[in-house]
Amino acid sequence: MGADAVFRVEGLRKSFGQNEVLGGISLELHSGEVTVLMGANGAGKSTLVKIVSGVYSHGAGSMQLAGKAFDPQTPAEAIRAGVVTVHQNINDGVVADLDVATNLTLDRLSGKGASMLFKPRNVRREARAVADRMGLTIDLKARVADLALADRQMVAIARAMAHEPKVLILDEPTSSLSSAEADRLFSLIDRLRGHGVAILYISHRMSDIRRLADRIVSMRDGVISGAFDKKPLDYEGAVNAMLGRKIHLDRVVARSSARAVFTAEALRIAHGAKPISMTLGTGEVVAITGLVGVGKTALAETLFGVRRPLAGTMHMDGKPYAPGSAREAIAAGVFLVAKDRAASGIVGDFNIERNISLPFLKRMSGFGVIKKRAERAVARRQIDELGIVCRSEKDELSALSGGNQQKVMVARWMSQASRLFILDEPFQGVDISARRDIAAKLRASADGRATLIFVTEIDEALETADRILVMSEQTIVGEHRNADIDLDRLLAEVAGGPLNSAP
Amino acid sequence: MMLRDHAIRYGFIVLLVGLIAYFAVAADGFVSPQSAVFIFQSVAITGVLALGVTATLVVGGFDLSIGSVATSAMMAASYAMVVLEQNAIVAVIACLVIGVIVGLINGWLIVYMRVPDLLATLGMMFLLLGLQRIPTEGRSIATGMTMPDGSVANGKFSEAFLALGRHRIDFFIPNLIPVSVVVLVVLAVLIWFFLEYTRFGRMMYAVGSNERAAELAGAPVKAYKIWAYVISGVFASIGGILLAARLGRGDIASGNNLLLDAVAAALIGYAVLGAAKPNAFGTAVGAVFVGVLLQGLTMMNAPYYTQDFVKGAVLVVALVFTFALSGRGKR
Amino acid sequence: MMLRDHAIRYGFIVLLVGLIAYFAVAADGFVSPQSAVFIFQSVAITGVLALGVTATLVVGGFDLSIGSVATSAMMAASYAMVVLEQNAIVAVIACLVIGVIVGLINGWLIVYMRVPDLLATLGMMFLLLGLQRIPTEGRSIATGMTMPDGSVANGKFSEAFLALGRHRIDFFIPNLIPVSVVVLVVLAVLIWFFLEYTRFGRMMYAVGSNERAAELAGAPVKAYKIWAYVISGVFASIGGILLAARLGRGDIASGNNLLLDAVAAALIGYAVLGAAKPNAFGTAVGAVFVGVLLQGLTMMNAPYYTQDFVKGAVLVVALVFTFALSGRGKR
Amino acid sequence: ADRPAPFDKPGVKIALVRYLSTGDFFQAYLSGVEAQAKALGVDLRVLDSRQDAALQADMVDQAIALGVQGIIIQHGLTESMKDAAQRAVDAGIKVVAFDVNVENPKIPQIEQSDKDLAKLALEQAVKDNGESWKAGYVYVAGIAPLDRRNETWVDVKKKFSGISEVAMFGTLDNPIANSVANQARSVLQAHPDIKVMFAPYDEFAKGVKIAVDEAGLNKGIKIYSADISTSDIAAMREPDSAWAATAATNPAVVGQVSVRALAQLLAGEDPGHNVIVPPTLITQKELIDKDIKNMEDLSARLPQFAHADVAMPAWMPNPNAK
Ligand SMILES: Nc1ncnc2c1ncn2[C@@H]1O[C@H](COP(=O)(O)OP(=O)(O)OP(=O)(O)O)[C@@H](O)[C@H]1O
Ligand SMILES: Nc1ncnc2c1ncn2[C@@H]1O[C@H](COP(=O)(O)OP(=O)(O)OP(=O)(O)O)[C@@H](O)[C@H]1O
Ligand SMILES: [Mg+2]
Ligand SMILES: [Mg+2]
Repeated sequence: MGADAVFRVEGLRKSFGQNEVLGGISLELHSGEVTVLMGANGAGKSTLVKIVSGVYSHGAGSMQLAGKAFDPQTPAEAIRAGVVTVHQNINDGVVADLDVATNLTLDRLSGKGASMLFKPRNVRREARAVADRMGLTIDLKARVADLALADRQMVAIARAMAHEPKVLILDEPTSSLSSAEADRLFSLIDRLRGHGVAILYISHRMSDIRRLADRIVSMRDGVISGAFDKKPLDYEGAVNAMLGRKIHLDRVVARSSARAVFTAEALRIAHGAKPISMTLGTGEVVAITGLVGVGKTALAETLFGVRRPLAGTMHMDGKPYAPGSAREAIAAGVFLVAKDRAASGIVGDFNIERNISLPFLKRMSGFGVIKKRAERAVARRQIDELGIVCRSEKDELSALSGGNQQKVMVARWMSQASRLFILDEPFQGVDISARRDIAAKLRASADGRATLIFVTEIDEALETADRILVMSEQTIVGEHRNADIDLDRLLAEVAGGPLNSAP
Repeated sequence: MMLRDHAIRYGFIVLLVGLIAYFAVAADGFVSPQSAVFIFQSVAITGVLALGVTATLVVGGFDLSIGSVATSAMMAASYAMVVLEQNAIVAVIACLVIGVIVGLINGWLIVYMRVPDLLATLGMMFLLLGLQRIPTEGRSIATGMTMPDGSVANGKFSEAFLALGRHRIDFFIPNLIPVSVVVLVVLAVLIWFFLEYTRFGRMMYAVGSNERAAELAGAPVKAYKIWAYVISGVFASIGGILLAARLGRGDIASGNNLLLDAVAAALIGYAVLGAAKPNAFGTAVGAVFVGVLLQGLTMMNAPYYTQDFVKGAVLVVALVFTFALSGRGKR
Repeated sequence: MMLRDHAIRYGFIVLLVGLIAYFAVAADGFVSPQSAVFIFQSVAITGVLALGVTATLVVGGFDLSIGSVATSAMMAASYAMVVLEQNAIVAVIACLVIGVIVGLINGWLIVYMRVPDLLATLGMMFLLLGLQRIPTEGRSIATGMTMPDGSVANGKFSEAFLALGRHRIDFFIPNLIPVSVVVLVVLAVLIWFFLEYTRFGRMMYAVGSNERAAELAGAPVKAYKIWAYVISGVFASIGGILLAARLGRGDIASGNNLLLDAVAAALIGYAVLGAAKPNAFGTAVGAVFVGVLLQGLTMMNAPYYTQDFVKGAVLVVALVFTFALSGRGKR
Repeated sequence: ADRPAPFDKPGVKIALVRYLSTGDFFQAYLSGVEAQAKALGVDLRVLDSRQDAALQADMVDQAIALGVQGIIIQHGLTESMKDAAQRAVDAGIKVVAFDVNVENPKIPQIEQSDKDLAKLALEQAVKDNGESWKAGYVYVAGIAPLDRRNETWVDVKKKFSGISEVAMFGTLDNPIANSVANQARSVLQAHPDIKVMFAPYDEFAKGVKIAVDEAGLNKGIKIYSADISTSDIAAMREPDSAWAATAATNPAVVGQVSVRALAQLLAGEDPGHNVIVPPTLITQKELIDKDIKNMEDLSARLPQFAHADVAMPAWMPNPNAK
């Protein structure tokens, strides 16, 4: 552990308009060390990262890199100086219309000293080298737009890693990765740490933090609220410092449901996949877990009507249910909080209030005219309920932190009663306490509807659900009541084992 | 900070007021009810077109065909009355039908055939430009004209139709407000109300900002987009009706200038009240702004080319002002 | 699937070849080296403009000012030679400087002032339309013209300058290929190579697809965008030089259709080889396509308005074909 | 019929190379060309550059390549057409030019004398209104025929010091009449004392008339213009119309004369270097008195308008003859 700080931030401040987001941050990064930065949603982590990486300008304060003043005006300057960042928003990391090879070498193409000519073969060779280091097996000629979210994230990470940076900053890199992919990332981080890179790692996942952290710095409301580097690291202390209070853990008391709301019979969502049958009852929260790419989103979208099943039938309250569009699903009382909020959820030009009311305008208007007062009341109630950090319901979504944007998405669909409430990765980028809050809200309001959440993290399922279904290879392979679970069996099912061993 | 916000919100309006004040002093006769009415009248046609194109801008599209839809409607109205000897109602309906059909085709091309908007509407523009001239083989349509087959067309523009362009309504002063201005104002209020206060308008904005999100929120995105082009087509055809009623004949014209002026008005609208997005109120103000500018300059005997120049310069300055200050999209 | 892929990739080319074959049979004298050269020559100027606007389309922008940049360059070249009595080199440099300056201003407005591209370039268009007429108060520029102050301009278009528009190079057949066609071909190859095979070109595509990602990956996004507008401005001014050289005077009425025709060519380019994005090769093919169509129709004695109609119809059909089949942007 | 060679046999091929085509004047011109060509039994090719001067020059070369015997150049720019016309002459092709000076002694110039047009209209204006009035003038510089008509206006202003031009305006923005109407309204607002509007192009005049009507000034203002069409006649005949007179040549006649002059050249005759089609003054009174409602009536009741005895040798078929 070198005590020499490669990178130092002193008294950094930043305001958006009247709103001070960073109130004098001081922070050191040491080479060969992973510093984990923890903070609740909206604490200012990403803002700090954006200042360091040259995206935002800052107010008071200074930065130093290897003893020299460092004040990048553009991302290019920061990268050239050796400060490389993977930002929180995945879509800011890749160019969807270009192929994987170009994306992997994007920074080289724009860097100084690169060959003027663009030779597809050379680029592909370079890209191959970059991909191999990360163990990526994506087709280099594929268009990034055609890739799954996780693969896009891996492309962005691989490119950053290939830089041999002095300082590497990762802002919630695992929020859409599977555990296998995350493991690959971790071993790479280990390697870079071994090479003396200073790493700043931001995450809300305790498992990541436990695996990687050499130091933890906690942030709250734009100031540093604690630093922990004594081994063993005081994880609980760090969490308390970031939240400013202790969080109490309520064990989930698994309920069971008497009355079925939704049933699926012999549903097939992919060619060659085994059919899915399930029943969801009122008042229960069911989690479906499984690795990335096993078909969770496909199933969610099938239930929500944006995808057609290949075979099988569904029923809502005993009546046949075969939605042809999201519109029909919503009309039937089926709501979906979609994955990838930037692409599928948020209306960027709308403020919080309008984002929340979007699907329910019909109910909030008379003769087609929107009742603005009702709209505002609903938004205010939801902001309150979910503890969305914002100035008012008129804030634009782009001015919210990632986690708060996610809360707005959940708030939208919780603002009206549903029969079947589906949430696809609802905890993406949400901090621990907010996650607990959302889970608690889901459970508390679960009466009168069936709730179905799709999560890759098993922890999230355990914290939220009454019942856990395991998915593998586009079908459901296991079912557990969330009370004295056989975790080994569950993990084996997730890994795809039982499908082969048990008939 | 407050000051800047005010500058963004009201800068353009202040500019407009300043302009009016300047012309009031510099140009004789600029300030009078007649003059004000006339400014509205001079922008009635482009204004109506601009309001229509605003609807397509709202859903994130664009409609290059409005100019030729307007001239096609003008030709159709003239043809209906002069050659087919129909009455005003038939002529008006024919125009509106053309607007609807063109809008549906544009929408269909863009939504179902996935042709990019600029492309689809550019193709439509050329198509209509040719089509509107085929029935008369490139002749303007007027009573007594000789048709390609040598016969003489004896129909006439009906008085009722001409009244759309010429009749004036009493308003404090007798014979003050022309019907076309009433049409403009009514359509502006309608589309403004529609976009700002109804759920359909709101959804259209959502579609324009994030189509997929709107779809997953249950919006029939395709239908909204097609609607937007139908609105644009119908408004353009209403513009064509007003044009025909004002000119009293079917004039061979490309309509390119109508297109550009309408687009200018709609785009200036972005700057009004710091909206930085398409909006009906802004579009209406933008149209009036251009009208004031041209009226004032003409009254001061400025030749046409300086008018283009001033129009461009004011447009650029006003917009730099709005967009640079508002700082949308950056830090 | 294979068949469909081929249809998308080669459909447009097949259409072009089919068109040529049809005209070869239907129109006398369509197939000859002269006729081919003529087609290229007829699209040389719009083609050059279209290649320029392709660069702005690549970075996700648009340039409505190209037509007026071209006519401004034409007026500037004429003014330099006829009024200021300068030589060809000065005239050419003056044009290029105008192109660069306009491109820089457009880029600056869009990048630093954050004015939306359509708006900024529309403003610039009006501005230039006025500006280019101010020095001569709207008169066309020709040797012996009377200036506003009553003096007579006695300069002449230099022979060297006129040669740019009129000289023909021997190529198997003597006096076959006009310089303007050579300019078109050279510029097409240059910009094609630049966009496809240099890292700058690739980065421009990246900027156009996802500006933010490109910026975060360290690309000087602002510089690339400004570059694109400069390229567009310079190409437009080269178009203006060719126009001046062919006309031999600064004619205020010429160049009205340059913008729309150039945009049409660039947009048709989307459909070539199933690219579904702006690309230089497609733009060049698009320009030639329009040239073939108009030449063929002219040779078949089709009146001017049917040419617009056919141009629009073919454009729409070709694009429906490409976009509907390719299913880009659809899940 | 006894026509000289080459018209004794069918198969003569001529081309019309156009610069301008959109609008009634050009449509009527074309119909005149077609009618005379048909009467002569020649094969006519129409090449239309749609206001692209560079393309028009190329089209001359194209016509040469097509092997035509004669070419009519209709409008265009001197600078771009001069060389092309010379190339055609060099290729042994007979050429006439309408309304564009190609500076070539071998090429007869067909003209509708713009100066005379303006003169006729302005003389009538002086006759109606005396030698002293305030005028509004519609003009866009840089358009050749308008520039020529402008020269006459400048002369007239010099000659009659009582005529003062208080406003000059004009635009070619499409639709022209609509845009000019907007301008004219502003001008009338600023200068309500205008007595005469000189709008030497009928599109301008139509715009001015709309504005005058909208301002309710139609009894106090008189409009003088050039050119005529069926809709112009209707506008002039309206009750209390401000449009007092226009001077015009019949575009169809000009088209016929163009073909006839070319035919003369082909037959080895000399139509003369300047073939001028004389304009006719058409007043509102005349239209009403003679009950002229459209262009046919005009031709029928004003014979000098229907047919010009220009380039009319004995053997030449008259397309107007029934
Ligand atoms: N562009 C902006 N304009 C105004 N306010 C902003 C802007 N970006 C961020 N903020 C505000 O700054 C605060 C910090 O946001 P930041 O994105 O840094 O949070 P974070 O710690 O990264 O949270 P998360 O864990 O949810 O990603 C938030 O309150 C947010 O509303
Ligand atoms: N548009 C598409 N084209 C091709 N394959 C796709 C497409 N969408 C999904 N897939 C594939 O279908 C499978 C199921 O994808 P899905 O997104 O449903 O997985 P998931 O379990 O929800 O994963 P995640 O955890 O990333 O949400 C994956 O193998 C994915 O790669
Ligand atoms: Mg963040
Ligand atoms: Mg999923």
